[in-house]
Amino acid sequence: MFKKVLIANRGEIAVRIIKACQELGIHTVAIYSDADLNAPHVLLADEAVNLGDPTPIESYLNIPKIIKIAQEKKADAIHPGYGFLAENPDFAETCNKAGIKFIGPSPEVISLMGDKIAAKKAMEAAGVPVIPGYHGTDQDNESLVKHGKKIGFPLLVKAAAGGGGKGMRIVKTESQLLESIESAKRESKSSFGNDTVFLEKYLEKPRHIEFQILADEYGNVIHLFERECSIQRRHQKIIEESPSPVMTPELREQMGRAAVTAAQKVGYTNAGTVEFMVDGFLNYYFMEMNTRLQVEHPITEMTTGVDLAKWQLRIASGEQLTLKQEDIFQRGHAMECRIYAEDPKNGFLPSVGTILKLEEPTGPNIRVDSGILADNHVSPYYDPMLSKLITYAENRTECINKMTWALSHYVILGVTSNITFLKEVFNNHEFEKGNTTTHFIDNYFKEWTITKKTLPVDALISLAVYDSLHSKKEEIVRYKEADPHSPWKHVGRWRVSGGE
Amino acid sequence: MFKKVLIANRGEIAVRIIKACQELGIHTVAIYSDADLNAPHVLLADEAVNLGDPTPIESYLNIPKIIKIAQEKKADAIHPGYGFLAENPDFAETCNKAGIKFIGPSPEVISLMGDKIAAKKAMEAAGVPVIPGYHGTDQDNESLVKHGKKIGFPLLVKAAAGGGGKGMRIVKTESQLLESIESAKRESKSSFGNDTVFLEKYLEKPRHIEFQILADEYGNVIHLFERECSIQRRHQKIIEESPSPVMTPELREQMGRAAVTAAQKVGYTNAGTVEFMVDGFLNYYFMEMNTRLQVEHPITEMTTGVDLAKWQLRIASGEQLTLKQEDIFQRGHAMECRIYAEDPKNGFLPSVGTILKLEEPTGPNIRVDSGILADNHVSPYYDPMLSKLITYAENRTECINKMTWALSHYVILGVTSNITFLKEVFNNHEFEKGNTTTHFIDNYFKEWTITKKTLPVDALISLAVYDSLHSKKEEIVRYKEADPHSPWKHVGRWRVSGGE
Amino acid sequence: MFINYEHENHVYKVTIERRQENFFVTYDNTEYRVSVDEIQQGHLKITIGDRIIKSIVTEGDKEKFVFIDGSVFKVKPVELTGRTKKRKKEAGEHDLDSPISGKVIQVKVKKGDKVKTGDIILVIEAMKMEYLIRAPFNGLITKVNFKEKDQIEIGQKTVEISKK
Amino acid sequence: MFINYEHENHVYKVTIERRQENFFVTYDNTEYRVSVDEIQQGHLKITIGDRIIKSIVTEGDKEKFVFIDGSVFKVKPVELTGRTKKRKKEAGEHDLDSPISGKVIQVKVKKGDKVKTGDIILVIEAMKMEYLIRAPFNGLITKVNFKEKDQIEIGQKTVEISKK
Repeated sequence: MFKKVLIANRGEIAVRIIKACQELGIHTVAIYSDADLNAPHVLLADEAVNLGDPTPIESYLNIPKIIKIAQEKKADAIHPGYGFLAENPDFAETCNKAGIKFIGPSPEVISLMGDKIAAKKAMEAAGVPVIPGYHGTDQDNESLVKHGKKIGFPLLVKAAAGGGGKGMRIVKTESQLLESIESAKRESKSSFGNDTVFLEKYLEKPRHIEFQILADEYGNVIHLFERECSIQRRHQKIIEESPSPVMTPELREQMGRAAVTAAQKVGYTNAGTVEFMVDGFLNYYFMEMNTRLQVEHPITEMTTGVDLAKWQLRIASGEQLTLKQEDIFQRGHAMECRIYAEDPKNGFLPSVGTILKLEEPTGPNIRVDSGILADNHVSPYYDPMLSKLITYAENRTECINKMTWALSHYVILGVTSNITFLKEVFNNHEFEKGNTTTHFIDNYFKEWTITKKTLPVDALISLAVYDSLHSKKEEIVRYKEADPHSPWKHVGRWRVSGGE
Repeated sequence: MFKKVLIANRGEIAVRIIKACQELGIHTVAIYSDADLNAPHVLLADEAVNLGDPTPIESYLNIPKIIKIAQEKKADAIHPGYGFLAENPDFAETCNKAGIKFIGPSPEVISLMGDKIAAKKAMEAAGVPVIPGYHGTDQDNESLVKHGKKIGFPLLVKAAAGGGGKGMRIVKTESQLLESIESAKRESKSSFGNDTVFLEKYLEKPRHIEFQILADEYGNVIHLFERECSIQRRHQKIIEESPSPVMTPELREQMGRAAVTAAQKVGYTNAGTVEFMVDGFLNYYFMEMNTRLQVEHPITEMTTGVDLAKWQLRIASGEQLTLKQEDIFQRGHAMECRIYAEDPKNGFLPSVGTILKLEEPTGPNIRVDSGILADNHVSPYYDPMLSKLITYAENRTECINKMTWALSHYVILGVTSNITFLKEVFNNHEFEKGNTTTHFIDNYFKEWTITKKTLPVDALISLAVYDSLHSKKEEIVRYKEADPHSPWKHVGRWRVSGGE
Repeated sequence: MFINYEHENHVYKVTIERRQENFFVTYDNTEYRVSVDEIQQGHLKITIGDRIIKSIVTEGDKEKFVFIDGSVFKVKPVELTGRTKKRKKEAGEHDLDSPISGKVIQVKVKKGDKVKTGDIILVIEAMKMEYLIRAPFNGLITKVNFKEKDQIEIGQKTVEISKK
Repeated sequence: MFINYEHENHVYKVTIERRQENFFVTYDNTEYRVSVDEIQQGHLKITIGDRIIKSIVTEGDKEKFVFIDGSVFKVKPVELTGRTKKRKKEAGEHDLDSPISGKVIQVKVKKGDKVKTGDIILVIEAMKMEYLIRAPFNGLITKVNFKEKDQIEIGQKTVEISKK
């Protein structure tokens, strides 16, 4: 096993990996930008090295800086987490050349799967069904528009190098096509340094269902069943669950085998995810393969009892996969919510600010993978995900009940979060019935706004009591001396009225 | 399902039950004594009623008071938790007469199992092996001494109505016998209002292994496998695990069947535990049946995925047990530590004080069932258990690693706890090998004291920095004005030196 | 003590008075007699007869936050006389304000350009996402406040447009 | 600033000085130059070169607590001149002090009784457990400080015994 691992990431995933390492007796090195001075991964790691400038390209995306730190700190491996450099083949290559083990698949596999067009071709060749679309090299706008018209509308424009909804546009009519292609290219260029896009058919009643796989370096590959991740806003997942409410034992068997085949065909190693779209008729199509640990990996951990992060470390250090396919089984039901600093009332715009109060829900089978601490500042530099809330129960209904309870007991003050929104999703009748297509949010929450408009009287009483307790003594005295019926007073450091 | 449940308990178990109720949509009523004004169960429940006087007999043991509150609040059921009134047949009876469902078995079963002598006789009749001993009615000291001599030494003196080590004495030589009988009787009288004791053979290399059962009101009984609870101090469990490191599939099958038979024979309903002693040759003997949810129930929940507290509520409300024996299986390994306010260096004496800082470990498969909040006062009125720390992992080694990590990240300042002691137990080579008899603590930790005697320099730096940051300005000024080489100064509100 | 709280454009007028052990809170002609325990900073346990309110209150630079019954409410300070100070903005003009703090990555217009409703004016990147500022009405660009690579803060006006 | 900390009967002498952004801590003839970030009240992040100390410090009525590297240290205030004030106790005499706060439930001796080493003198109940006070040496009871049902605090002497 490794002696020392550098975690080239931040937020909840860095914390998750540090904990896995520490339990295995591995020394950890965190890296952090100036925006993350007191972030939890910095405080938890055994060592932490400052990267300076918070701009991603100067910090968590800066390959030479990170390699240099790893060498100075004598780390024998680097865990990239997800996002940032996790699916960058150059980074994996540079690690390997520097004699540092990259915890993930080979640069060649990352490269193949990172090119969505090549990936689909490889899968088609392996007999895995793919969605009709254009994945060609004619990348001038005119050709793309032509191909798009041929596929028909609605269609998707997607960054070849993309992921997590970045560089992705849904085009409903011909008139939006050119503008969408341009914008997707621009976003892809700035996020991934590559502006190749592809086009594909948009499916009816589609669900996003993915299979987790683990592959060691000796050819052993297993899958750990499915996750359904259809509940998305802005093409980014916000709620995931396992098992999928639409899955049948036969389909599970089939898709699981397809996922293992896909991994074997490309010589996959370490943890990975094969993403499929499943339509209303339970046809499934290969979408892409994510060559890293997913955000939503905890729900698989809850239902299978397997620790995926630890297996990543074991496999990368050369251990054999001792888990056999027949030993893996799903039990109960797990769900995950992504807690974002964003305003669902306002187009899910990211919000920034300081976490003034933080209280995480606790209880049996409630897991919070958190990337924030009280008094942390949520900066605009990075992804606005604050934490993940995961619940497990004996069945889907109980799991929803537990999630609703947990969301109601999750206190984040100071930054607008999507917690209230998430609660309403879990309260939605169609969600309860498992009618969770990727259009769910658009269908039921398009014009969503917080329903409870008036301030409850208990909130008013609380505010008044708080202000009364925390007003400075002098101010209260000054107030008392004045006319008790005049509102021209100061309360605390707030001006309650003007005029004096 | 019930509409409203009163929880006749405090601490972590009251919190656990309130959460289970709330997830099921049941309204909760907490009760609390004056010593528990801001305890977590009070803050979490939907309603909370004050009991006044913190003396147990005036508060959590006061049957008329509790019944009156339940009636006034229109609770349809009472959950007794464990301890206090949980195994008091009069309480169960009084509930039933008042038309309030007691969440547990019938008063008759509680009564039978509460009388350890009658319980053993019933089990013997049912063909379940029991330990040789004296369970008779000759309760004068002289007869007991005579019976004790017949059984031989070492032997145990146990309160018939006892539990949790109360009213229990181990007697190694004849000369201690009388004194032990007297003291056990006295303790039993004061704790349970009954001074009947019994005597039994003390086994070699004994392990305490118990089976969890669930029984509905329609005759369906299942077991949820074993827990080993051999690690005890003062005859109270401090570490429990599941599965037992000594268990074989055959023995598990046999003992599980014996547990189910035992429950069926006595017409048991709701959750219960059949406790066995297993000796070095894997002979097992029925010890007693606990007619309530156990402290250590979470490790069964972790390994079986079943929520025992919720099933208690479902069964009591008349639902059928839909879980079948063949659907229940163990997966992975779970352990529990009881975090006590006590001083292991000093004979595990309970400690009191105010929780000044509290930080609970978090991470995948780490569960903390806590009965305290920061700023709570730990009073001498009740059991000194503060919380339970539970971990789950794929196997026993990983589970120990996780527990060690979690204990190292559990911050409780202000009250002496057993955390450091527990860490050393997990670090013990015999424990790692699974050589966990009930003599473990006596064998390896008899004269235990904290090994690290000197204050590390990092602690000194931290203290100095803290004092420098938090000393009042005037004091620093006063200090600066004086001779910087004189130690006759005040720092904060501490006198750092005398003499002025 | 008189206090005014503004929430979602509505002002709530409350008075609170402390007499011995209790607080008396008056709102909407109702007086509530409450006893209070501040368990930790901002964590309140407020007892009204048999009922217990559990809430968490904290204050930021510009607002106060209350967590109660699983919901968060953000309350703003009230400036009774300051109300009319802000110039009432033209309809749609708000759409020219940046919805987020981030970096300007593209400016599509210059002073003197004519724009039509829906034209893209400026592209802002924040947290690896793009936000487009579009013309809310037909008009003439009279001022461009940012250039490419500038940092822009939430609420800052990107350009000014005179309606034609 | 000079500070003395007592831990497990050992006194540690430390000085700390603040110069601009840094603190300089001296202990055992070594000076540590550290920079400090108090993340929350008592939660310290102390940087010494490349090394980071993470600790939590808090103070009770009579002692301070440090949590560091998974261990808790309890440190007492030092009274340099007060040291010899306490009369040095007889060997074993400490065993006559109550080890716990609780209730006296039985007093087995009265003034004038002779006791032998190991004799039970008094029974204290706390948290539903019993604690026995036994005679630490042979002697004569000269004073009994408690009667049954009395409340007793940790450290209070139960009886006095003169050695014969």
